[in-house]
Amino acid sequence: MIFSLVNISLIIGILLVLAGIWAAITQKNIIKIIIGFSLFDTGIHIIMVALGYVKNNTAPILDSENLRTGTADKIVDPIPQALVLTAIVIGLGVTALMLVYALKMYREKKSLNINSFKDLKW
Amino acid sequence: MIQLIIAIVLGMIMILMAGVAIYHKKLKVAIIAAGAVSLFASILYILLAAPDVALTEASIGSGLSVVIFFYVLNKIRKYDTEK
Amino acid sequence: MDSLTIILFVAAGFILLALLLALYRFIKGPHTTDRVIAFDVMSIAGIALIAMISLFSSRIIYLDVAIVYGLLGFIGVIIIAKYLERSL
Amino acid sequence: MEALKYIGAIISLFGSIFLFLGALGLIRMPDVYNRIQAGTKASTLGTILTLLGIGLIMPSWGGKLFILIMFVIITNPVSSHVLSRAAHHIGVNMYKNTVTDLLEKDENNTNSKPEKQ
Repeated sequence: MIFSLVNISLIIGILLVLAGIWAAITQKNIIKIIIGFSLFDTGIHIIMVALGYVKNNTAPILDSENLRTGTADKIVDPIPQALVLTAIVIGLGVTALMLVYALKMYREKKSLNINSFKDLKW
Repeated sequence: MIQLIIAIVLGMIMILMAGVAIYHKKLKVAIIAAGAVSLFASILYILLAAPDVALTEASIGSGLSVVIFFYVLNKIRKYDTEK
Repeated sequence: MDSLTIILFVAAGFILLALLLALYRFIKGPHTTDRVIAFDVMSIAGIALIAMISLFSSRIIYLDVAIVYGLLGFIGVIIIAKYLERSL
Repeated sequence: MEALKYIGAIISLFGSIFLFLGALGLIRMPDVYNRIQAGTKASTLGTILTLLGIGLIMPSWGGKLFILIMFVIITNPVSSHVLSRAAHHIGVNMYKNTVTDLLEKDENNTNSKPEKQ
């Protein structure tokens, strides 16, 4: 079956990664480049979660309803979810650091165009 | 069955929003579109049976990230193409 | 597939159509305020869609995501309005 | 017991139709303020009806759904109010058949009146 949930999620994730790389290498504005990196992050996270999905199984969280119906062992893989949970928080830190650099560069030259930063040291 | 239809519609919306976020001229519209991509990725995580990742993505990708972007955009307001 | 499931599927289809119409207004809208309204409507429809998915898979734990979703969409709209009003 | 589930499904269907009509008004209305009106009022009613129908189908989920409904009732009018105030403040043009503008009159009165001390 080509149209399963995992395949659709993988296609969405790969298209988002390509859109992020395209934004990072073709846009001139620094804020647009940072938005491109953010899209790249989201695509990578979707791919990693989709690789751990098992068909017809539920979330790996135990509650009373789950124990009563006896479906506590039909769960998806929890390891990629834990990895992505860490990666989202670190992605926020990286985005904030890039934004602070963009602010310092704007205060130096009063411009956000990437072509106006040509010298290696200023 | 309905999960597949929801996933396909969410994927179309996310790809179009990414296009808006890359190619729109006003920076504030681009930032709102990038927040909307995270908002729909959160629904896709619920379909993929990962509610904890969906919680984190909805709170950080769509809440805190938009706040940080607008805080920086407030300091470089002269550069944003107004009106 | 009984008639109860079919009614719920039609309801989810209407919510998806609402999302697509709001997307049209987001892409076309002439002013920034139009786009913010479209974002608001999309986040409200997202709450209803998450509740529908939670009903289809019959796990109560997914409803927590809807609560956080509503809170963060609200804060996002407030921040954008404060930025447009130049009082952030 | 079975009839309650069908009533809940019908209420949920009505709620999603209200959401769809709200998004349709977002396209059909002529200016920003009318779009705020259509998009926020109808979608609030639609979300409340949808959550109420789900609560009738699954009665043991009532607590969380009640919290969610109260949350939507509180936050959604606040966001639409703040948004329309910001749109009026940055000077978005109104539709040409608009009759009255009370906020404009109010702000002019408070600005022209001299301060007390």
